[in-house]
Amino acid sequence: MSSVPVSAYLTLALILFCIGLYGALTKRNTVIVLISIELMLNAVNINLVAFSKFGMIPSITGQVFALFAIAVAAAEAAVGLAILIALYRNKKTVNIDEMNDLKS
Amino acid sequence: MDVDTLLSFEWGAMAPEFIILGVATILSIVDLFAPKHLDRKIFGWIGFAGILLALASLINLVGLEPISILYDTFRLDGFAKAFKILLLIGAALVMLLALSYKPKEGMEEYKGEFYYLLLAGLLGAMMMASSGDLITLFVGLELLSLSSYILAGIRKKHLPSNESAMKYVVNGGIATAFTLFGMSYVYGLTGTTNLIEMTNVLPTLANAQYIYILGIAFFMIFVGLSFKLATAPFHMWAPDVYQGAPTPVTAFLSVVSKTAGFVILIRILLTVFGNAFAGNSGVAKMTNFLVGMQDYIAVLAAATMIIGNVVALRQRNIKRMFAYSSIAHAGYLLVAVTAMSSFMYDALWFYLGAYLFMNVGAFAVIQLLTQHTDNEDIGAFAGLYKRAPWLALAMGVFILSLAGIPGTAGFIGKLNIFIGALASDPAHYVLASIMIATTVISYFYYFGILTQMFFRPAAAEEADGGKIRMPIGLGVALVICVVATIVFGLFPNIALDFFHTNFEGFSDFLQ
Amino acid sequence: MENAWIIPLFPLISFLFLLLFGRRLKENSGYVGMVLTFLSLIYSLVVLFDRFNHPTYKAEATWLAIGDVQLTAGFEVNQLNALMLVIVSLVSFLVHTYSKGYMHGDDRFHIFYAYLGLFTFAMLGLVVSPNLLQTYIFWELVGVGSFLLIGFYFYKEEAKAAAKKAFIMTRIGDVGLLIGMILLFWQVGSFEYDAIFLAVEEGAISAGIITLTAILIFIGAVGKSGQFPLHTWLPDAMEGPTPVSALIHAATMVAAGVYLVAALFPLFTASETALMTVAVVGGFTAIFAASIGLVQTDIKRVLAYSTVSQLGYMMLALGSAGYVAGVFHLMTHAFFKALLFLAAGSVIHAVHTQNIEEMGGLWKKLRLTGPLFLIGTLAISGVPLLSGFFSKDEILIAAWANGNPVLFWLAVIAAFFTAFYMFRLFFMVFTGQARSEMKNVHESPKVMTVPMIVLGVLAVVAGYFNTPWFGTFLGDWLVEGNEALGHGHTEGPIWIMIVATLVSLLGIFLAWLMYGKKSLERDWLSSRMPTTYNMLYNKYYLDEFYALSVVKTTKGVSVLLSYIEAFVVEGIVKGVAGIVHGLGKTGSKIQSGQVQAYGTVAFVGLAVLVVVYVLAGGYLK
Amino acid sequence: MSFLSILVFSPLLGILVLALLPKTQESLIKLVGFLATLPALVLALIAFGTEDLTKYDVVKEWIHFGSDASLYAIDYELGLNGFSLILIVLTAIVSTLAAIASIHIKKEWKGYFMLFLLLEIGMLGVFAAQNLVLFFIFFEITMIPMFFLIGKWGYFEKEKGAYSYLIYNGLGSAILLIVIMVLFARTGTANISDLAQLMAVEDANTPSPISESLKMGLAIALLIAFGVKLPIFPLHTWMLRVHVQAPPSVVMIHSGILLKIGAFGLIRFGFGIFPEQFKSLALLLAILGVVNLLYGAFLAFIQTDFKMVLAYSSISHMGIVLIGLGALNEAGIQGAIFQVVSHGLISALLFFLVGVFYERFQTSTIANLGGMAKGMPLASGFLLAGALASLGLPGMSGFVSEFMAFLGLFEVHPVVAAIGCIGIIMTAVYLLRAVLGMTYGKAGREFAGITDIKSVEFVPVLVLLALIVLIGVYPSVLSEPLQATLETIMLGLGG
Repeated sequence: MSSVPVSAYLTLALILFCIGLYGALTKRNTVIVLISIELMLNAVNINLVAFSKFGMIPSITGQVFALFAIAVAAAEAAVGLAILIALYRNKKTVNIDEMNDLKS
Repeated sequence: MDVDTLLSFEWGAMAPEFIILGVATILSIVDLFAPKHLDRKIFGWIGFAGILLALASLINLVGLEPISILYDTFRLDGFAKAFKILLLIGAALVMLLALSYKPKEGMEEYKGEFYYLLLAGLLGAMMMASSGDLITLFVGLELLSLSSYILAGIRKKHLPSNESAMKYVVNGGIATAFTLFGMSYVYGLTGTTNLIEMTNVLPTLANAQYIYILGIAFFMIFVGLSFKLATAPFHMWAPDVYQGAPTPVTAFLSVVSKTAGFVILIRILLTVFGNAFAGNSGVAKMTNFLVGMQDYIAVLAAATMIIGNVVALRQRNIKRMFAYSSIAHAGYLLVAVTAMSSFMYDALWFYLGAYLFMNVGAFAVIQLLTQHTDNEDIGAFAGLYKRAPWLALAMGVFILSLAGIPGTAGFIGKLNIFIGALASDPAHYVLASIMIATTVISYFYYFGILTQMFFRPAAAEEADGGKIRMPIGLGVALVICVVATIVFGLFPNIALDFFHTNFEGFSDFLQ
Repeated sequence: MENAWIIPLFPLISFLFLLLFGRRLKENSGYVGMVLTFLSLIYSLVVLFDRFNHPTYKAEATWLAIGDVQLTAGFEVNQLNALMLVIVSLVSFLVHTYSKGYMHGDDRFHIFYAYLGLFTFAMLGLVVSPNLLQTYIFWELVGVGSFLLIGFYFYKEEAKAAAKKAFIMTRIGDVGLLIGMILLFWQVGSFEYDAIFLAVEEGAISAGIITLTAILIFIGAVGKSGQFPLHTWLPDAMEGPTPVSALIHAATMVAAGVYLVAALFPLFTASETALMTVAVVGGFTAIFAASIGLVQTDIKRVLAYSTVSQLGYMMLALGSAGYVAGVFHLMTHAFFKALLFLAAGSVIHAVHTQNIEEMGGLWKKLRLTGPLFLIGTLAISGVPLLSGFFSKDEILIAAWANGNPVLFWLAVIAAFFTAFYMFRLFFMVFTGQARSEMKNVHESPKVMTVPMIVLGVLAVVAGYFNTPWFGTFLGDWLVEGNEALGHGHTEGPIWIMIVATLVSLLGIFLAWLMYGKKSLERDWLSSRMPTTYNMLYNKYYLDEFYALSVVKTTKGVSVLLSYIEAFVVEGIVKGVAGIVHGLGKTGSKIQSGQVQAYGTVAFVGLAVLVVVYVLAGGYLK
Repeated sequence: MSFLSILVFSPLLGILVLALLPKTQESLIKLVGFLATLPALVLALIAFGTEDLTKYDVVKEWIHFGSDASLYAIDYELGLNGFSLILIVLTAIVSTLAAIASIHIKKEWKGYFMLFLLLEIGMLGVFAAQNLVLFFIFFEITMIPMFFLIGKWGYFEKEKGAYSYLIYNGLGSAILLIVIMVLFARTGTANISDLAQLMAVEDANTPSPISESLKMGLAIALLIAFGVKLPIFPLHTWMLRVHVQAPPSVVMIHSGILLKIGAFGLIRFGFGIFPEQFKSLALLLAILGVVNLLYGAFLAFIQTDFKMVLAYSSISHMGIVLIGLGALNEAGIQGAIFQVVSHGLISALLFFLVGVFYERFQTSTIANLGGMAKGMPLASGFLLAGALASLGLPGMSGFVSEFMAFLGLFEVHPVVAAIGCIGIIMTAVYLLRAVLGMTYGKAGREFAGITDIKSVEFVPVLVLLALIVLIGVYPSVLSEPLQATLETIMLGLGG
């Protein structure tokens, strides 16, 4: 198990993060954007867990941190969706690129 | 952990947080069960009282030695106290604004949430101020963020409000992800999330690669946090959100949230990165990691100041304009951060304080003028001097202070930053010059408002509907802000001495 | 002599007093002015006689301290000053009196007298100044007095133009004087005349500097004394009331230039070149102005050009080291030229025109003015036994003695011209048949004629103070105790006197043929050489030339600069502002409202930072 | 409350009283506004009469940054020397007269006079301040009221004028602020005399001493900063707009006093703190001076609006200040100082008269005012007198300063000076053109119902004329109190 070097996990996390970022910045549908953000946060969690197991100085706090991160991410998703619904009520769309009334 | 260890902690150190938490909880529960027809305004007053109470208890704590409880996750050192005072005052003033905020539609039924979400956000900010651990920092940050997301969108029927909230959430999420990702690397390098422990581990980082990773982590965290500060490159959400959000929320974002951002920034910079070395060989081994980063921060600061002030020139919407202005001010503050001179702390603290008063004051006036008619065009100020001389004078004071004219707190704050930037070695002549130059540019739009208020005749509908009646809460806030702006402008040492005597320049920052 | 300083004060008082209360006094202001100038006349005479048997007196006090240098102000009474005092105060007094009649009925009567007071004050102050600085100060004040009086009829466009012209032309000269005296100051360390002369004697100043400063100062004199090429203002100055012309533009102020050169004579004698310049300019001006005077038809302009040419004479004299000659002629000229102007004034007063073509046959009508005018004419033409004869003679001798035949013959020709055009004037005005419309012409009142009589007497006798026959008393006295000024009287060959006499008589005869007896056609010469005639008539087109060259260039430069102002200076500013606003525009363009764009920007920012960091850190190496 | 503080802040009393008065009481407000300027005048004159000025010095703890109370302290310190005292007296006099001139103000007298008095406080403070930061604070305090006075009570393009005033001066003071801050931050003190000593000492043991090159940079920055105020070509365009757009009473103050702050700063700080550097800049100063002199003169020559003529003539006359400074000798510097005072009086006089004419004819265009001497002989006479004073007629203050400035420059750079002398001629040319154009010649209009200068309007004219002549005839009245200051300056310049 420990044969898998930490760098592998990190790379995975990085890739995941980038995918998330890409999604967040390109998808038109706001729901997908929110999901992409979740992806980014989860990439972080992989990092944390990986570090807490295979890091130079392994410690449990990493996993604790991960737990907090998950919780917060959930909350954030919830809030995000709630707001999206409110917006949908008024604007009848979930396309993020149509939310451009506010600009100079 | 068992009960007596739990009891062994000096919970008194958390008194202010507990008060806020308590009030918030109570309000939320009462809001649930209280009859619909009950005017939720009373909640606001309760919340206000709670904040004052928290402030009192905090003042009461000021004298104490630094306390650290919950296994160093919660610290009450000079730094925490000093900035919590600002946060509380800011929140109190914002609460006063919120109390007298009456937009045309889409607000009334959520008044209750409004108030305790405000408190929740404040709580998060306070946690950030005195957390000694990345986790608590992060949690505090998120608490603040989440509640401000909702606050921004609290006018459910008001499309701009929704949109601004949405934008805020999306950007905020990305920012959070950046920050967190950076933090995860830091954790990976140090194997701990506790800031104090990190300070012991980081200096031992030998491997150059690790230091590079640390650098990358630094940038991710910095960019992530620059979302909260509304500084380049993560500033662009600010104008839209500020414009769409209800005015009190805008004030909250530009004052409390920004302050919190700087608090966490300083915490992390000085505890985590301030103790690493720029390299593992030769000179780099001697030089502090942050010294290596100064140039990058300087560039960001310069960019922020220029963007903020230059783009503000073209704004007609008053709230947008103030969004850019607050971006610019964040830039000024970054100058102090860049310099990292012995003046950094008091410069930051004083300037944030001054900015708090003048900006909340300005937003108070804006709210008063714009809430009836949702007309937020700068023209709304036309002929204000004729319609309400005192209001115009008050706004004049705030504007002058924001522009950094002598006799106001804003000037002293800028002075303090300059001294820091120029006294440090190497002195940042260029940065200081950019700061002053952009200040002059800012005259254009600041004095544009003055021109509207004092030179231009009032537009027809304002002219006849001229009488502006001043709600009590707002009036109080205005008076406080005006007085503070002028007093701290003429006798800044009232504040500065208080700072130096009570917080010893944060000498206790690291133990 | 110790309190000679009050002499200038009387007119000053008159000036201030009339300025404040003149309105109430109306025409009585005349008496104020007369009385006060009379006082200074009396006192000047006292001083003069005092000076005969006392040495030069000088008193000074600190005026302004610059570091350890003390600039002083005070007064000095030497021969020249004493003499000038008398001349000035005398003529001034007479003019004051004369004007009582001449200006009668003018509603700004008191202003006129106030200005006269100011001028007299300045002129008297000028002649008692012991140092260059003070001289310069009064020099300018004199200019202002003249400026105000020329522009007295301010509502006349010509008067306005003339006043402006006078002021600016003289100022050009004054700047020369200013530079000259400042340069001298840094050489000598003082403005005091004696200090300067001392330094010159000791050879403390390099020859080059002496020449330079001397010439610069002379430029000042050129401006004031209407020497070529700065003379054009003087004829125009005739727009002023005639008494003013008599006082300022004949007797006193225009002589100030001559006075200045005389006062600084030791400086000039120290430099051959400087003296030569003076002589040449003087000589040329003499002939130049005389030639113009030949064809002018405005009585006052003729006199004006004759003044210019006479001043040229004086300069020539001084330039030829004829100190006495110059000063002497200055005195005599003061008298007869003042006389001529007052007489002319009396004529104009009677016939209300200045054009001599419209006059004629006034001899019988103006029983008093006619003879007086004749005396003046004879005097200026250098007819023997009148003052002009002696002084002009002195000048010719000096010019000859100085060994410069060209200048000498120029002077002689000028003398011929003078005689001719003066008598041309006389015959056209007084002889011939009277114009029809001049029936009710009658002599001027006593208050005007009496001064003329006085001057007439002086114009005759003034010459006898310094003659080869009855002793050169004046000359000896002037130069006594200061050999730098040359001798009181230089013996010249007798033929010069004869030539001079013949020439002037010839001129008179010719004038008589053409205008008196009319046996010779008026245009017998002018018709033969029309171009020359036109050239003379238009004063060599000098005014037009200036208008084309100097004025045009000035305007051109100004316009050019205004373009620079508009396009370069303002342009840069606009450019900067444009850049700033442009930045703002792009900034707000990027602010597209697309939330994802914002995130992208942030990400790009991050990426750039990291890349730069990595590269800068040489991590990839 | 010490003497100087009272002197500086005495107008505050007026502001408070005005704040209580009702808006509508026009005449009363005007009276109060006028009276409020008197205390400062009286006190200034008292100070002028005293021998030992050091007794007026005030030092009070005020602000200090950082934890160390001794370092980075900005004290509230006022003081006087011969030069600043003269300017304070000038300020007091001109302010009082401008207050009288304000009778021509048409609207909102209350706000006007409050700002006016605030402006006076700023000006008095600028000259009395003993440390740079304090100086800067007062300097900015003058800026804000001016912005409003121009922008609210000015003429057609008032807001444009107000803005260009604001931005140019903002830039100027920004540069000034950088200089001040560098000095303050590197040396830890802002006190002028301390700084002068620190700069003089070779190895000043300051927190972080200032390198020679930096000193030079600061000196140049200072030149630019005050060059905007003076103004020096090509930084002058703002000042034209102000002269044209602002109400005459304000321009009296502006061109009478505010422009002089530039000269004051150059002499006090430039020569005071960076003598060596300014020594090497001397020739540049002289040349700039000549450029100003000629540039202003030539442009004034083709202006059609009398205000513009005066504006350019101000530029031209400020050139003489620079010429004097460029000379670097007693004569020159004294000349410069004299010019500062003399131009203050003369331009105040001329702009007051402009106000008088504008009041009656609603125009200041030369062509429209032709032949005015017929209708308003007295006013025209005064105008002529003012013009003569301005073109440096001996016996009036203009001559003394001009003369000394050139006297000074001729010692060191005779050629430059000689070129400058063209300016003397041009001055006469454009002033006579303008003034004669307005007063002499055929009357272009009817003067029915036009009253000549009258009653209270006489006061400023006569006072100013009297002062102009006094200085012209007896210059020692200024040079006596100046000697001490001059000596210190010359000492700094090394002889």
